[in-house]
Amino acid sequence: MDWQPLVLTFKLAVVTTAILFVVSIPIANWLSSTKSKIRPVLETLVSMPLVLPPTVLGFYMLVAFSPENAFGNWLNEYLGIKLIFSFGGLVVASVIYSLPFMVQPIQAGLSSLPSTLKEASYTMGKSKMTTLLKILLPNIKPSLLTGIVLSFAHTVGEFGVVLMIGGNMPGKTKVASIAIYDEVEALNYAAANSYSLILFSVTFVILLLVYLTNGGYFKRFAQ
Amino acid sequence: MDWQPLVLTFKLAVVTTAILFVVSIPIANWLSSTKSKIRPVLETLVSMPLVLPPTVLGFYMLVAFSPENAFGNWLNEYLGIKLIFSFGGLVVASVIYSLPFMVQPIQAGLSSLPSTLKEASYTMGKSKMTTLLKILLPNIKPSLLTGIVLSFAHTVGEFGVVLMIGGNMPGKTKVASIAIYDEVEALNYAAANSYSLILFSVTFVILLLVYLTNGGYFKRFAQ
Amino acid sequence: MIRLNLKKTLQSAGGKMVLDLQLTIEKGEFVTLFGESGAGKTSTLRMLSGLLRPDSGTIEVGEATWFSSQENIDLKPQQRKVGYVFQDYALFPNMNVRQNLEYALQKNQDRAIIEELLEFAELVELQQRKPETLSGGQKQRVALARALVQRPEILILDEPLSALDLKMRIKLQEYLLKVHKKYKLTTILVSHDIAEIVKLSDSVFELQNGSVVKKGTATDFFGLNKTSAKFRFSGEVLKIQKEDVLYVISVLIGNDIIRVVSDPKEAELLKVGDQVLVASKAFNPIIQKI
Amino acid sequence: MIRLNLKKTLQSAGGKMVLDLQLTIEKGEFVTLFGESGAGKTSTLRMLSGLLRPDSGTIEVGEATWFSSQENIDLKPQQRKVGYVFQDYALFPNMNVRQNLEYALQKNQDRAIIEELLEFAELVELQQRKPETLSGGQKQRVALARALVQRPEILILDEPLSALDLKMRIKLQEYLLKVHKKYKLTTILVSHDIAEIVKLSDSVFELQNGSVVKKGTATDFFGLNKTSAKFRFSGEVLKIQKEDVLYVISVLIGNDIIRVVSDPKEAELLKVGDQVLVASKAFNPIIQKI
Amino acid sequence: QKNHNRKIVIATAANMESTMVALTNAYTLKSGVECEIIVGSSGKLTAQIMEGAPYDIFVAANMKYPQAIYDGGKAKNAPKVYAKGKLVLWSMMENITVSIDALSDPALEHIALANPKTAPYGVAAQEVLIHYGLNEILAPKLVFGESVGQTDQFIISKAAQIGFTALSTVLSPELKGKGSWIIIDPSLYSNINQGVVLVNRKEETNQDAQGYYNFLFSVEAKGILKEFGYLVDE
Ligand SMILES: Nc1ncnc2c1ncn2[C@@H]1O[C@H](COP(=O)(O)OP(=O)(O)OP(=O)(O)O)[C@@H](O)[C@H]1O
Ligand SMILES: Nc1ncnc2c1ncn2[C@@H]1O[C@H](COP(=O)(O)OP(=O)(O)OP(=O)(O)O)[C@@H](O)[C@H]1O
Ligand SMILES: [Mg+2]
Ligand SMILES: [Mg+2]
Repeated sequence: MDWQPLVLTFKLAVVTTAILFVVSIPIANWLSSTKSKIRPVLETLVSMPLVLPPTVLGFYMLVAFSPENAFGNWLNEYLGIKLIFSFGGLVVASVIYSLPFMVQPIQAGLSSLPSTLKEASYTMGKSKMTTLLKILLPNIKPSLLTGIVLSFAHTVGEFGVVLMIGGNMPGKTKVASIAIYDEVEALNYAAANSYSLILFSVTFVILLLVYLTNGGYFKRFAQ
Repeated sequence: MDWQPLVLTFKLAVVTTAILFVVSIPIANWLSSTKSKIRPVLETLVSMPLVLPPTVLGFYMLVAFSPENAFGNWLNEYLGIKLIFSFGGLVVASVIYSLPFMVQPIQAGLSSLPSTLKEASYTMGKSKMTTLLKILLPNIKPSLLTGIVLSFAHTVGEFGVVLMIGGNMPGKTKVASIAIYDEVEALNYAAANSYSLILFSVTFVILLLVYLTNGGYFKRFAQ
Repeated sequence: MIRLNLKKTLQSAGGKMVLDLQLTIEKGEFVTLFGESGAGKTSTLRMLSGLLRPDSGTIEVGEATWFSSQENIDLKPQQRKVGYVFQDYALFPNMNVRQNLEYALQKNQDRAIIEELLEFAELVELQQRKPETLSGGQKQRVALARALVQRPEILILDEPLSALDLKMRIKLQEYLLKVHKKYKLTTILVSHDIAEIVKLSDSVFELQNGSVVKKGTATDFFGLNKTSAKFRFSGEVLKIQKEDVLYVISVLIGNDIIRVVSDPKEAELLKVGDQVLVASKAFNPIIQKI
Repeated sequence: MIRLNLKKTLQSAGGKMVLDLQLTIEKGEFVTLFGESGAGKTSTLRMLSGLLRPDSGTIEVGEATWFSSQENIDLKPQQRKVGYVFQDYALFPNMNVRQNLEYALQKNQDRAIIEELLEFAELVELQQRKPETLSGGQKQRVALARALVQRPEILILDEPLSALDLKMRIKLQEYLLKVHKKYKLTTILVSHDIAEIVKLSDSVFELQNGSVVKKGTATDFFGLNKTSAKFRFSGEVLKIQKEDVLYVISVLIGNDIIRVVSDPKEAELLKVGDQVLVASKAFNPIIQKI
Repeated sequence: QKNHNRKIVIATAANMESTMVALTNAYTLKSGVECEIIVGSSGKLTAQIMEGAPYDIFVAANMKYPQAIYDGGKAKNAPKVYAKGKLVLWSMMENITVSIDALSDPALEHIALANPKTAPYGVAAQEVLIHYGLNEILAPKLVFGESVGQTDQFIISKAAQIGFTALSTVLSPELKGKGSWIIIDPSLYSNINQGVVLVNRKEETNQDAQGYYNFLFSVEAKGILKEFGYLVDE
């Protein structure tokens, strides 16, 4: 059993979820509070990464990020960022692909808060930022949790985009989902089963801990 | 251009989303109101279909539903249901795979409603069912929308599970995502691009209409 | 006849508070729960209507047992025929005013009640509005009207009138009395307003720290039947003015302000905001309708 | 000095309502907005605090312009230094009572105010509790205390005391007066309670249908300075009893009940619940602190 | 027409698709039997056949998968080689002269090949690298496609500057004349044998499947296979 893909998977899932969390909050906040007419268009766009088959999306990304291309070249030359066949690329691709899983629940959560909470905070001289961080977000915990769980689980299981942009390089971009896929493809069902089982169990435990923490089980225990 | 896969895709997405909607509401409702200790376990389980690579999940489903197997055989013999290499199988697989996208947002939405709404309805002699349908669900529209959009888009783009369990049979189980994948694999990029563009555009328009309707744009227009 | 015998441990101000309650309410009575904030009034009402499970005890209404920890009986709120006006209104945001009322209709109930209630609560013009666009007082009227739709056997009012202006308040008090008399429904009110209580209720229970500490008919409770030799009013000092050697003290009694002449010694003891008693030995009042 | 000159079209009971308002409030004054439900009181306060954008007009506070549709000025709520007690409390559900107060602290502000306010509002024992576990009255006390934390220049109170019991109400009124005097903050109150208004406010504005229809100092407004030859009280008839040839009518005045003897002719005109005037020609009251 | 209902279902590997279209067209013309092509990765098709997929014949891109089907009792016959693949080294970059030596150019960032675990072309490519002693040295630059098709995508997008793929790819109508390629000496890698089996279906046997099976070994089919870049026994 090769442990590297599993380690890589959880590293990818954690990094992706963290970045998504940070990126999605301002987007969701803007979407939930704007009265702009282009809002429905942007709301729709956020969901669009889901619509293409992952491998195909990955292929388009591969073309876009390839250093042979204006954009990829610019990234490479001026920012020194290489997005293909690298862990960084996996992260970027996963972030783009899982964006709707984080943005949408957060947006729905924010929309359902009573507006007086926000207003009360403003009249206390608190900035929009402070209000968001200290008042709004802490009061939509179920939605944040949904976003985190969906993004995390989805990144763990994703392999189409990741395979395309990552190139299945052992220790670098070969995540567990690819490894399992390979084993199934190679008809090594026993190996696939053990990988699956481990991936499944570890993720199960992680998510269970998240839910237990959220449900206050540990706090109750500590008292 | 072969239109059949596109038609099949939207048929699958609509049927899957509709079934998911009906199935997820009681699950989400139970999860959001129960005080049972196994709640976090079930919450976690709901997200688990995401964790395995779609093809692998598809493989396990294939094995489970196969008439070569006890369960698949029972389905086939006693209920006359064939779940592999059939449209029905695609629907079942898509429903299982996209379950978290529907359940989680609805659950988060229900959790954030003030409990007096429910209580007020109960004291009016209304059953839990009536209360759910007439009071709770209409007041979590943003969350329902999130669930619908995520499930729909995800089903449109999904191909791993579908390919495995459906077997890519033209007019029956060959959906657009598979067709695009095939074209890319066969290096027919032009064909893949046109498929993608159509899939993308149609889905964009559908989702945009959903958002516009939700935002009340049409109502405002009608007045 | 409603008989409550309830025990429930609540998280209260000073740690745990045990609500331990014996209450008997006659059928058709109009009863008020009175008491400090946090005394357990709302919790009592929630237990009666099945929204909060008591730790132990019984709830009997007429011949029926609604709750009994010993016999393992616990009727659902739906089975309890209780109309409840919540402190936070609990209007359904997805329905307009009329729909909020219509939702409360029972099967085969005559829809005429809707029009009647819309009229009474002056909601006819507001009937198409969604709750979020209503002012605080308007919301409360909707909540009240909605609770009356199902003509419940028991009507529970958790401070229903507190946010209303005087005119509307008096109008709704009248209506409550009328409804109460017409349908003979047992009504349980939470209120802090003594005038309101005396006007509306037959008997009053005072709760303190989860227990009934005082009860009586409304007239007894506030001393209505005590015939007193002198007339006395309690009021608040609004203003103390020095005029020559005397002081003129303005006292608010109810909605009226009277001025009392007082000597400096007396006046020194007083400050604005004090609760005072104004009494008189000779008072020959004339009564006149306004 | 606060000068409001505002126009705003609102969705009101009878279709559209135009709020058209001219108001001048002196610095440090305690002002009450008075008026029927839906008159536009809350909307006015929301515009003053920057939460609702007027269609046109100006808001000037001291030397500063907070809003001017002509000059395109529109200060954010954060820049307006207004303490606001909301009708629905707007407590932060994620924070306990103490944290709700602490959140309102300004940069470098002395934290002593927290203890002081917790004491005053009798929240010390409740400080670790989350809002959802508080009773209605407790929530309102927290909201009030929280609005005072930042020692705002302008304090806005949208019916802050309506859900409190009498004891707590009087205590908080005292505190409001004290705070108002100590920090000289301009306070704007919405209230339906005349005793409260007269006790607390310097001047009163009555709103009707979005316009100021009457204004004056609190004493003028409710006729406090009118010296009347007779004493009169208005009250409500609670009970009419026949005794021999006479009738004894119980009238509730403020919190007191007095009994007036009346002849059958007079009594016939009255029914329970009527508003009546009780007057007397000779009344030599003694005043006494309770 | 009388042959209206005659139809067979052919499962084939993704990279065989364009070749298979040409083959079936020829067969349909000849026999009037309609052919439906199901493409997929070999592993997936194998799993599906094992679970009773309604395919009549499995034209694989290697021997392992048809063998597994035969071992699993789902094939009527032992797999038979109908063609052999040829490995090429291919690049879309203009500034690269394609050769084995070019692989050691430090300017090259990535070299694409199919995953040896799942694709015989990957095994072949690896054997070639080992033969030249490059496998270890170049290891950090190697990127693996899940299939030949995906390996092609790495090369076409120029994400990988050079890579090993099938001759059939560079000869395909879509890519003819694009980039530059060299054929790798077939003696440097073990045969890329492509096998075919008739699927043992529960339902009544489709006589036409046998017909197509036989057709695959006909002169006409061999001609088509050759044209598409496969080696055939003559
Ligand atoms: N959900 C709850 N969980 C725990 N404690 C609660 C809960 N709801 C109320 N309490 C506590 O129970 C006690 C009684 O509350 P209750 O709401 O019955 O008071 P009340 O008499 O209605 O007061 P008010 O006049 O302020 O509404 C209070 O100390 C309150 O904090
Ligand atoms: N968000 C809103 N959109 C449209 N109309 C509104 C909105 N909020 C309030 N209104 C309307 O504006 C009018 C004035 O409401 P406002 O809340 O200012 O009244 P109020 O004087 O505070 O009444 P109350 O004493 O009942 O709180 C009402 O008719 C109300 O229905
Ligand atoms: Mg209460
Ligand atoms: Mg208001």
